[in-house]
Amino acid sequence: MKLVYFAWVRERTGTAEEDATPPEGVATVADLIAWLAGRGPGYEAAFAEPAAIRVAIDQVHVEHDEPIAGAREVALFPPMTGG
Amino acid sequence: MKLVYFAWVRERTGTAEEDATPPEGVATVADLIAWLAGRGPGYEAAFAEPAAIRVAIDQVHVEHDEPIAGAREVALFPPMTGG
Amino acid sequence: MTITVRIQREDFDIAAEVARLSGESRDVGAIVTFSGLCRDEAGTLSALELEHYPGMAETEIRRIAEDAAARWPLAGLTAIHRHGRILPGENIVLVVAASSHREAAFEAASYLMDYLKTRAPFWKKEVMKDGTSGGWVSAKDADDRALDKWQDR
Amino acid sequence: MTITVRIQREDFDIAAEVARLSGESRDVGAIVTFSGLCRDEAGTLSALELEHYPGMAETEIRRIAEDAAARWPLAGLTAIHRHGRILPGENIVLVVAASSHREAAFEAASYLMDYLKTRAPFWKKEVMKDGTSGGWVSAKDADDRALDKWQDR
Repeated sequence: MKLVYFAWVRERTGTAEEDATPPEGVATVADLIAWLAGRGPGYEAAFAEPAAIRVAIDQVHVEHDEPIAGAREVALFPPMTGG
Repeated sequence: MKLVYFAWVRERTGTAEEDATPPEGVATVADLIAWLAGRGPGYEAAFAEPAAIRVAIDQVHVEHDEPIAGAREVALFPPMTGG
Repeated sequence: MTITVRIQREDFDIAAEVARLSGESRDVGAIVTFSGLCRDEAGTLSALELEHYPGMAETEIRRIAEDAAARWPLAGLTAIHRHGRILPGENIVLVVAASSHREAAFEAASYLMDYLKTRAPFWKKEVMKDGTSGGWVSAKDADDRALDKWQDR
Repeated sequence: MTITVRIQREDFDIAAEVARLSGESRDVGAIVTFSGLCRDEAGTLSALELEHYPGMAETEIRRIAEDAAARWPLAGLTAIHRHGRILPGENIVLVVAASSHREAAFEAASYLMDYLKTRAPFWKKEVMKDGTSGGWVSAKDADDRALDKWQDR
């Protein structure tokens, strides 16, 4: 799946987008965030506070208990501040 | 005092403004409306329903129990429909 | 805080009025405008004739605007009301409220319109397409009720 | 009923957007606009950098606009959100709602802004006058609370 990051999540991971294949057992958004947090210091900083992360699957907002099976694009970002 | 009329009150009385000296005993706005209603057919038509008449004394909205003593200009008109 | 009230025959320029208020202060984060237009009443209306009480119209709208300015933190508040003959699709009234915060701008503009509808001395007469007078527009109970929501706040 | 959503770098033209909606129907009696502007934060802010999620930004705002159109009788609803570098005093966002009735226009514009603030994928970063980054703007609890007023209605 494609992972995309915005705002300080993007700055901390050091990348705007990447392809990733999470291991088996990573079933939900919460699992994905926990797995990403273990991928290195930048990721650890980005995902240290999972509750601060908002997620969209294929450009639709989802909660952290949402399954990620079948997702083409998962976006991870801070709470939005537009308008 | 000067009396000014707007909208259908003006059309029914047939005049936009006039000077008038109400007799003694015409103390409030309600008294004034009752007195005006007796001044002829056009006035009777204009003031037949006192509850439909809104009043301003010297360009400030007042209720029908307001005294008219000291008023320079009394305006009588239907409910407003601006905006 | 600048209050501007104008009663005029001519049309107004929304963009110019918004630009004037946005220039009032660099702390303006929200500008709400309300434009009231003449509807064509399903194609039957030829025009509205708007009568007003000169002098009192401006004084009363300014008083309502001052009430709004006392209730909400505003950087500027503008109200322009036209009179005379107005055709379907044309503007009748403009309100512009500028504030640091969007809720204040929305509420002040809505408050000003609700009070203006029921307290500003203007009267609308309809001229129909068939040449007859449609008569004076009646005041709406809904407009009186719209004031209730501001009473308990 | 026409919904227009645009995500763009360029500024927008309020008067042109209002004119477009007023031309939608001769039954339009009320047009409300909301403009969100960049404040200068007491003179300390040099600019905002607005990042967005291309594709989703437009899709999400359109979804919110469709919700608004289902709740209120509207003739047209427009939302334009800028991205990129925005200076103090410049426009960030425009919402325009047109309806037969003023309450629908006010409420739809306010609803669209409340949801846009918390659901549209945009993020603001501050650039300060002293050359430093002021960091990413934090989401406000007040913006989350603003949604509550639409829940029970």
